[in-house]
Amino acid sequence: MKLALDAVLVATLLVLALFSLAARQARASAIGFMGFGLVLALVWVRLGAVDVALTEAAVGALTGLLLLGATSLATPAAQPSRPLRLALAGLCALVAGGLAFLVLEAPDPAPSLAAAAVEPLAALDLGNPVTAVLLAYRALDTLLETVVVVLALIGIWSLAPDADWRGAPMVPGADAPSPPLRLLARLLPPVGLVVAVHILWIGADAPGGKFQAATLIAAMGLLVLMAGLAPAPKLGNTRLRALVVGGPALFLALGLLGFLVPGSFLAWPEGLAKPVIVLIEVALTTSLAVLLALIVLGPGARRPRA
Amino acid sequence: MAASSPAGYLLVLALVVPVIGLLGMSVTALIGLRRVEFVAFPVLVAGLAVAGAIATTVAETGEALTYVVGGWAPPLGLALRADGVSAVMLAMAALVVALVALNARALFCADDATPDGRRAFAFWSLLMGLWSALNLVLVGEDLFNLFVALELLTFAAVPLVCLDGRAATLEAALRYLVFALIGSALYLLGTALLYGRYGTLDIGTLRELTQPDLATHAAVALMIGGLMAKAALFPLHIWLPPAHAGAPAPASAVLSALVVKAPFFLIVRLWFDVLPGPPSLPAAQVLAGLGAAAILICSVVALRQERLKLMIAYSTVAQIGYLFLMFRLTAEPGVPAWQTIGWTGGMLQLVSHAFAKAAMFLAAGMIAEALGHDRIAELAGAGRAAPVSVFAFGLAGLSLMGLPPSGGFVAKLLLLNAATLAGAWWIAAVISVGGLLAAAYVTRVLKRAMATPPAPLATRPVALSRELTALTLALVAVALGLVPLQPFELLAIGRP
Amino acid sequence: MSGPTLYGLAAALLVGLGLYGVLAQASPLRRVLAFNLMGAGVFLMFGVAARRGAAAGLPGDPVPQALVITGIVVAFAATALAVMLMRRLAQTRAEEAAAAASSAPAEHG
Amino acid sequence: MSALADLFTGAMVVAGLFFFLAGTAGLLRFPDTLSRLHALTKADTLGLGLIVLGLMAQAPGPLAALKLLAIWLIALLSGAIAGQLIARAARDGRG
Repeated sequence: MKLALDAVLVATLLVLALFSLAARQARASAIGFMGFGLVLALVWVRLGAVDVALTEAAVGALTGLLLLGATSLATPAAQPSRPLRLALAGLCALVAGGLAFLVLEAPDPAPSLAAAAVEPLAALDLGNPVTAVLLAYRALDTLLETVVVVLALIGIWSLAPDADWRGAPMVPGADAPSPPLRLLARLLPPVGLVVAVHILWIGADAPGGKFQAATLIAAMGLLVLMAGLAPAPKLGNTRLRALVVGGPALFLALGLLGFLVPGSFLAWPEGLAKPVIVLIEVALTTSLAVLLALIVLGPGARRPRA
Repeated sequence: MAASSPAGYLLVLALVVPVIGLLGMSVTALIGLRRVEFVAFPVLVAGLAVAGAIATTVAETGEALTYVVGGWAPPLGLALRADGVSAVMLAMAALVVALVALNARALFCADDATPDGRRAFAFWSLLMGLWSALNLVLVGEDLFNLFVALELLTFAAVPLVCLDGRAATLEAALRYLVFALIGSALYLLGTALLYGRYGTLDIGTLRELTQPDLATHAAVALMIGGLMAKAALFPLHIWLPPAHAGAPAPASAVLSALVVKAPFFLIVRLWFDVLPGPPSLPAAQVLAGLGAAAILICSVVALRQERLKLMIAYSTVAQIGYLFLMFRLTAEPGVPAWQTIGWTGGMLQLVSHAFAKAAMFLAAGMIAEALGHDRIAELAGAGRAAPVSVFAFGLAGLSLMGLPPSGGFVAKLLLLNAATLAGAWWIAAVISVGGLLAAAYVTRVLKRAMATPPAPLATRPVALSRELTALTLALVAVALGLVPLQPFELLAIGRP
Repeated sequence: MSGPTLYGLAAALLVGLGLYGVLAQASPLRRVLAFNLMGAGVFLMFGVAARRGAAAGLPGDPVPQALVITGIVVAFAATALAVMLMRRLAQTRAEEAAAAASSAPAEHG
Repeated sequence: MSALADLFTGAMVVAGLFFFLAGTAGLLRFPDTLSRLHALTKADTLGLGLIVLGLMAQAPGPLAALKLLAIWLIALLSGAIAGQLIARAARDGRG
C-alpha cells in the first residue's frame, strides 16, 4: 500500500517534470514546474525529511514565481541540430542509466552519520538534529551560504542601469492593484507572520527553522508590495542595507567571539548553545526574509512614464 | 583526524577577512565612510598579512596547517587545511588581488551615493566575495563546503563580466552562468554518490576509505567533468573568451589569473587525494590529450584574433591546457606524484601563469585606455603612449612563451623533462609547438605596438602608478624563474 | 523494491532529463528550468542516502538533509541571478536596437 | 469510539475526493476560462472542507484540530481571491 503511494508520487513527479520540459508555451512550463515543486515536497515527507519538505515548498514557490515572471522573455531560438540532440540524449540516458545502476547497487547497510549527529544534541539542548547540523556541526556552511545569498543580491543590483541602481525596484502590478488582491494583502500577512514565527520558534526542536520562516515572511512582504499597500523600498537606503547584512554580520561576530569563549571559531559556549543558536536564527530570518524578497524584486528600475 | 594547529586560526581569518569587507561595503554610510574602496584597502592589507603569515608558518614548520571549525571533528564537522601547495596559492591569490586592486582604484572610485557608484560598489563587493571563495577553495577539506565555495565564486565572478551593461557582455555572463551551474550540478551529484557510498565528505577521511569500485570512479568522474566545464578545459571552453574579454580589465585579470584555477585545484585534490590507488593511465591520457588539444587549437585561434583582450582570453584557454598535462606527467610508477618534476612543473605553470596573465590583462587595459580601442591592427603608437604597459606585456609574454628568464620557462622546461622521462613524446612535441605559437601571438602584438603610427595619434595619458602594477605582476612572473629545477620542497609539504 | 530505491531511480531519471534539457534546449528560460529539475534530482540523491541511513531513532540521516536545505537556497539564488540576467539582456537588446535604428538614418542621411 | 471516528473520516475523505474529481473533470471538460474556474474553485473548496472535517476527527487534540480548520480557512480565503484575480485577468483578455 505504501509502496503504491510512493509509485503514484514518483509517476506524478516524472510526468510533471516531462510536461514542464516539453510544454510548448513557456507559461505552461513554468506552471508545470510549480506543480512539480509541490509534489516534490510530498516526496520529501515520504523520505522522512520534513525540514526539507518545508524548505522545498516555500523556496520552490518563490522559484516558480521567478520563472513565471520571466515567461515573456522566452525568445524562440534555434534548437541544436538533430544528430547533436540525439548524441546529447544518448549521453544523458547513459548518465541516468549509470545512476540508476548505482542506486540499485547501493551498499547495505548504508553508511550514516545519524548516530554521531544525535549524540551531542543533549549538550546543545536542541531537539532537531537538522538544526544542529546547520548551526553547530556545519555552521560554516550556513554562514557562507548566507554570504552566497548576499552576493547574489549584490550581483542582481549590479545589473541596474547606472541612474537607477539606488532607486526602488519595479513591482509588477503595483500600479493598478485589483481590490481583491488588496483585501488579501490586508488579511493574510498577519496570519503569515504568526505562522512564520511559529515555524522559526519550533525549529530548534521540531521540523522548521529560519529558511522556511524567512521565505514565508518574504512572500507576505511581496504580497503587500504587489497590492500597492506599501511602496517598494529604495535600494540605496541605509536602513534596508543594514537589515540585509545584519543577520550574517551577527552570525559572523558571534562566530568570531567563539575564538575567546570556548576557544574555537563558530563554537558556542557550554550551556549557552541554545540561546545563541536561537538568537542567530532570529537575526538570520530577518535578513533572509529581506534578502529573498529583494532578490525576487530585482534591480532598481525607473518607473515607465505614464 | 588531526587536531587544530596552534596557528590554524589563520585559515579562518583568510576566509573571514574578505567577508567582513563585503558586509561592510553594503553599509559604508553606517560606518562613516563615503566610498566603498576605503573599506577595501584595510581589508586588502589584512588579507595580505594573513596569507603571508600562513605561507611563512607552513614553510617554517614544514607541516600543513589544520583547523577544526567549532571543535566538531570530521566527519561530522568541517576541517580546514593548508599544505605547501595551498599556502603558495593563497599567497599568490592575495598578491594578485592586491595588485589588481591598486590598478583598479582609479577606475572604480565613485562616491557610493552617485549614479556611477554602481560599478564601484559592485566591483569591490564582488572582488571581496571572490577572494573569500578562492581562499575557501584552497583550504576547504569537505566536499560540500567546497561546493559552497564554488557557488560563492560563481556568484562573484559572473556579475563582474557584465559590469558595463552592454548586451554582448550580458550575453557572455549568461552563458558563463549556465556553464558554471551545469558544472556545479555535476559536482554536487558526485558528492551525493560519495556520501551514499562512504557516509563522509571529508577529504582526509575519504582518503582512507575509498575503494577502487564503480561508484567511486563514477562519482569522481562526474565531479571532474563538472569542474572541467568550470575550468574551461577544451572543448568546454567556449564560454570563457567572450566572458573574460568583456569584463573590465582588472576584473578580467582576476578571472583569468585566479578564478579558472580554483576548479583545476579541486580536480587535483580529487585526483590525488580522493581517488584510491595509483591514478589510471588511460584517464590521465584523456585529460592530457584534451590539454594538448587546448594548447594547439586555442593558440592558433588566439593568433587569429583581432581584439587584444580576446586574444589574451584565448591564450588563457591554451595555457590552462598545460596544467592538464600534469596528470600524465606525474604518473611515474612507484614515485609519489609530488616528488616528480611534473608536479613542480605543473604547479609552477599555475602560479607563473597567474602573475603573467594578470599582468597582461592589466597592461591591455592600460593600452586600451590610452588608445581608446584594443584592435590589434591599429595598435601602432601604443609603445609611445603607454611604454611601461607595453613593456609589462612583453615581459609577461616571455612567461607564456616559455623563454628564459621567467617562471613560465622553468615550468615548461620541467614539464618537457617530465614528458621525456615518461616517454610521452607527443606531449614534449605539443609543449614545444605551443611555445612557438605563443611566441607568434605575443610578438604579433608587440610588433604592432612598437611601430610608428601613420599619423600622430590622439592618446589619453595613463597614470604611471597604474602601469607599474602591471609591471610588478610581470616582474613577479619573471622572478619565478629563479625557482630551482628539481622537486621543490615547499610544494610537497603536508602531502600524505 | 523499497521506497528509497524507487525514489533513487526517480532521481536518476530527473538528473538525466534535466541534463538533457540544460544541454539541448535553446531558450535560456527553459535551460534554467531544466537546471532546477536536474538540481531536484541531485537533491533527491542526497535524500535517498539520508533515508537509507536512518538510524538512532531518526527517520533519516540529518547531515545530508541539512546539505539539501543549503543546496535548495543556493539553487534559488542561482535561478534568480539567471532570470535577472535574462531580463536585463532583453531590455538592453531592445534599447540598443532602438538606438541603432534612430542613429542609422542620421549617419547616412 | 475510534472505529466510529475512522468510519466518519473515511466517509468524509471519500466525499471530499469526489468533489475534487468533479472539479478536475470540470477543469478539463469545460469550454472557457470562466466556467472552468467556476467548476474548480467551488468544487475544490467544498472538497477540501470535507477532507479537513474528516481529518479533524483523527486529530490528537483540540489544538491540532484548530490548525486543520485554520488551513481550510486560509485556503478558502486565498482560493476565493485567486479565483477573482484569474477571472479579472480573463475578462481583461489576459487569460
